[in-house]
Amino acid sequence: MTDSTSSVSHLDLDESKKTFLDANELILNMGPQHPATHGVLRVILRLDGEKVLGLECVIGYLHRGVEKIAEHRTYTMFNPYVDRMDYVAAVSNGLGYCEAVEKLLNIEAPPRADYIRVILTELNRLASHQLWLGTHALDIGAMTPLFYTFRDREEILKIFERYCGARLTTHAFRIGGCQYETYEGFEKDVKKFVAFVAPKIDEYEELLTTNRIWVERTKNVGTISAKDCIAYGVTGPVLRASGVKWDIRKAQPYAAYGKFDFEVPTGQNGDTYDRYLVRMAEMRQSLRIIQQAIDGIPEGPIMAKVSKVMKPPVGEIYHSIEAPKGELGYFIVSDGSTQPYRVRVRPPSFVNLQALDLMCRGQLVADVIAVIGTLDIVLGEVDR
Amino acid sequence: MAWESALVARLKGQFGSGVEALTYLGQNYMQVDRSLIPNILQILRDEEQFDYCVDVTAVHYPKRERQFDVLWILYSFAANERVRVKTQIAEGEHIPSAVSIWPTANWLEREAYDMFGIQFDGHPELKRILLPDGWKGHPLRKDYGIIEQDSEWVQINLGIESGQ
Amino acid sequence: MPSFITSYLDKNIHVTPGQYGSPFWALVYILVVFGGVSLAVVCMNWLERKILAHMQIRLGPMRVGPHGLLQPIADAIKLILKEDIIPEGADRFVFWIAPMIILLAVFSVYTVVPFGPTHAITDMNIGILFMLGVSSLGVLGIVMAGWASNSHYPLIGALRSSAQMVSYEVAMGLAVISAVVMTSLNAEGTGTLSMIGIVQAQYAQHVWFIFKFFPLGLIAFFIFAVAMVAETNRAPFDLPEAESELTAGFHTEYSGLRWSLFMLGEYAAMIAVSSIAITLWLGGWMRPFPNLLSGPTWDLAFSFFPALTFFALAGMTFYSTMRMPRHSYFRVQTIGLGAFGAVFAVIGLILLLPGVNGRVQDIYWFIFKIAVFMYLYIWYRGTFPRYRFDQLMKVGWKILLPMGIGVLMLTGIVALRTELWDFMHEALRRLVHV
Amino acid sequence: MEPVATTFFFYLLSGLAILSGVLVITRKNPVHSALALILTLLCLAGLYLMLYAPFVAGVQIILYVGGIMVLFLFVIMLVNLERSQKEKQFNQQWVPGILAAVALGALFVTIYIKGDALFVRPEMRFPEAENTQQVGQMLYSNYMFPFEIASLLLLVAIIGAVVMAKKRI
Repeated sequence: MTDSTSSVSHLDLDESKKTFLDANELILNMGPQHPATHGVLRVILRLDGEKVLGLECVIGYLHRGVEKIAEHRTYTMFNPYVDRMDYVAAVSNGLGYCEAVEKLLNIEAPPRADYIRVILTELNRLASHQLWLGTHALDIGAMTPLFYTFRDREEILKIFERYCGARLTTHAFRIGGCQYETYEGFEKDVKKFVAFVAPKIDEYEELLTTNRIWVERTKNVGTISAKDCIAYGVTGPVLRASGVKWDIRKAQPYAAYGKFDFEVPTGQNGDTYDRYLVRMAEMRQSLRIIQQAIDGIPEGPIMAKVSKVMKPPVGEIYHSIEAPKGELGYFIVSDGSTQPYRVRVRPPSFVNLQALDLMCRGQLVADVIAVIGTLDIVLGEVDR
Repeated sequence: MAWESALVARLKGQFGSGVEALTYLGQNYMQVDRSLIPNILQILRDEEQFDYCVDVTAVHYPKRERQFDVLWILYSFAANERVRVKTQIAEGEHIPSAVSIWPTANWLEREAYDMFGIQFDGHPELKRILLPDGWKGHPLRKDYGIIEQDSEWVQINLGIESGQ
Repeated sequence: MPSFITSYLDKNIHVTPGQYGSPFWALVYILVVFGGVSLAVVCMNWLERKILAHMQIRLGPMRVGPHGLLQPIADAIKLILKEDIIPEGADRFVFWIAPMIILLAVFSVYTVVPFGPTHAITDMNIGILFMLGVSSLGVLGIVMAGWASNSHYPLIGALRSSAQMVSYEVAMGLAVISAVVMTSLNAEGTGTLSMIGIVQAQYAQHVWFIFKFFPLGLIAFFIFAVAMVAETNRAPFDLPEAESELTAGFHTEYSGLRWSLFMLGEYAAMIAVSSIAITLWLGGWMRPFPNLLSGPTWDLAFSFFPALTFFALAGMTFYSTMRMPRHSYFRVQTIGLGAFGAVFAVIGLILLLPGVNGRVQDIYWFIFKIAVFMYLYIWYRGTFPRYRFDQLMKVGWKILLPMGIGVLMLTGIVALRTELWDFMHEALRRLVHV
Repeated sequence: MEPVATTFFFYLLSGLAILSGVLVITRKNPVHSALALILTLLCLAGLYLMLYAPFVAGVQIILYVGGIMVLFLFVIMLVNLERSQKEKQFNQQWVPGILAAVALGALFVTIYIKGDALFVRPEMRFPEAENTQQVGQMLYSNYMFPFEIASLLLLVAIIGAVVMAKKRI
């Protein structure tokens, strides 16, 4: 706590101005080791009693230089690295990267591969939202939902494990399609899972949606208007909860998303409660997409024709997908060699986290916790 | 390949030859002159409704005379359209900050400064974001080796010989 | 035997050792009560983890002993052996004494808790006042711990805690007073603050105060039940030690044995406030339905309850023993679990003995009611999210306090004019019938 | 019921009260002073109990120790302690201080010597059982008016505190 003054310059902290009885301002250092910062986020809060006057995020504790590594790996070799950014939604990361490189190579994955990609990505979105719900509820003090969501997330991880052998950092897709054909019983497993998890989502809602304390803790907390969301580049469920009906799956469909019928849930108030409702609704929409995809999955090859040594022509491409946290973009520059010249990842968590200060001003310390939870950040992605 | 649209025509009318509009693999981008930078961004946001700044980043070309490409990836909700604005600056050259246009540029510019050492004028607080304060060097430059580190910083702050 | 031992027993008078003035027996009672409370805390530790675990679809401790039964002992050993860290810059003396003060305050409360008409260490003329006063001393310990740690999280935790406890004490006190007012409706016409006197007043009036002047008693009990959760810093009012916000609140910097003293204090306080609620509203040591199901037959039937409880526990344990995996690796555990069941069965048999049976009735029902409260505490923890500080204050000052004042005033009016109450009930009944 | 070891407890409690009273004024750290003051108040509560005034003892604990002193500590903890420790502890008015001490000592000595003659020795009795009831009856009959005045005063104090504490009404 003592070293916090070094980086709080803009919080106009001036010790000499303090008088003997001036007990109003308190600098509180939260993290990087703190149970509610979801990893190694450090937040320096300037408090008036318990009211937040301002805060500053200190990030980078988990910085691994992913973008630098990309420049020294071939296109194929870099693929597993992207899983390590947003490790709770590794499949989405892989999808974004593979599609970006495919665009750069000007090839397209076969339809069956697209369907498998959609199923796995939506399952992953569900898993990510479940993890978010559990930890968010735990932050607000409701302990039980965590275990309920983890029980159900386990079923998703089991499907991943059977499909590609890994549970968390799946490396499920390859450039040009999928490495693996679905295993025997995949369809049955997924259908069983959809039937299994739909009532479980009602169960989570039963625990929280009408719980008075939950409503009081989340309503009008961390409110952000649609205008501010756009100005701060906030995307994903946070943007939608503010009332902007924008989802890249609908706006600029990728993979097979254009073929499915689903809705984009939105909120009105842009507060923590609306974000909670939007994510719950998104979980149901994901189930709808999975159901449609598993029903209509076509037969055919799962890999496009891709040469072993990939040398995309000189040029650059930006491709983004709707990750569970928001817009996940890849900007790739090719110089015609086997290695990307530059890979830039546009991380949704990083950009969303920037709005924390805005959302927390004037709120209480306890709300900071709620807001960090509701932003659904993953530090692996913030720091890369 | 050249990119032609009403938007490009309007911008060309305003800025003349400083704007070069291109398209590659169906994605549009503009190569603009460094001197146009704050104005063209302001106009893109105010008049063309590119109200969402997706990303601000840079690319390093050490062999070029003007070493850095600085990019703004923009999106317009109204038109459902993306556009990339690119400009070239030389080593040590400053560039106006876009924070007053899009607040989101704050951290993104800080990251570009952190990784490439690009100076953004008018940024409220241009300091390192991912790397610790006091670190020397900008790792995403091409002349910064992949196993390179600021061993002086590591020795002083972590008390170990090397981070590797 | 020396006379200071026998004199209290011989006379067979119905007073507590404290009132009788027998230091020896008072000391025995103190040891038994304090030892019993500590043991209850240990059991509570295991039960809370198990019950919470089963609510949350997990198993809880399973490794140490059969079904984790020895887990509290393992925890205790670990905590005792752990390094006791006093942080640099902490106020050593205050840091050292803070947990003691909490323990002192909490355990002092037990001197007047009536487990039965004579089963209390002592009975005081100001019993309930003493309990409230002494339990409010616990705040001091928390404030001292938070300040002495010389760190921001404990300080904020301590501030929250003291503000919270001071606020809820007000509502709590009002609810208590309304129960005390009810005691004045005896034939003698004088109220009492004595804990035993309050239970005896309920006996004399043939009603538990929770049902007295329905719904006034119930509301007062509800106010107390909410305030007591806040007083003991338990979920959903566990802000002072809110893990996700303040890591562990006022005891963030504590470790090892001293930390365990805080835990001991917290659980002992839970039992203490539950026993206040039981004494004031739930008829203390009296069995359920004393006047609805009266008569010697019912008395006899209810007298089997203590033994039956232990037989049920023994049955559950034996059932689990049979379900243990049949593998040589589990042999010791299976035998241990069986032995545990046997101990329960033996206790049940002892409780059936005629001499014992009559004497443990009061204690049994009192502890039974405490157990219900403890289960509620665990249930709250499994269900509720945590209140925010301003909301907590809002509940305390803007809901519970006005309710408490209203209930107190109404109780006072009704207590003075009981016929008013009858009239109102009659009017209400007619209204319903029309 | 007979009291146990009255003399011993009297001297124990008074000794502790005096000792902690001295600590209150000599400790440099205000938190320590406050804690010592709490100990003094607790000892006084014990003395009240020995005087068969359990109600006063209980109220002493609830109000002074549990309420007022906690708020005291609350405020002291928030104040910048390091600075207050550097300030001068005593105002060095030795002459008035010694005079006051001598006068007080003379008063005590006089009372000790002439005590029996000065006061009418009250009838000794153990009013323990009905003490609390008596306090209540007195408050609501003979001392009704002062009691209400006191409550009004407290109300004024509450409003004053709210007005002073609230920056923006």
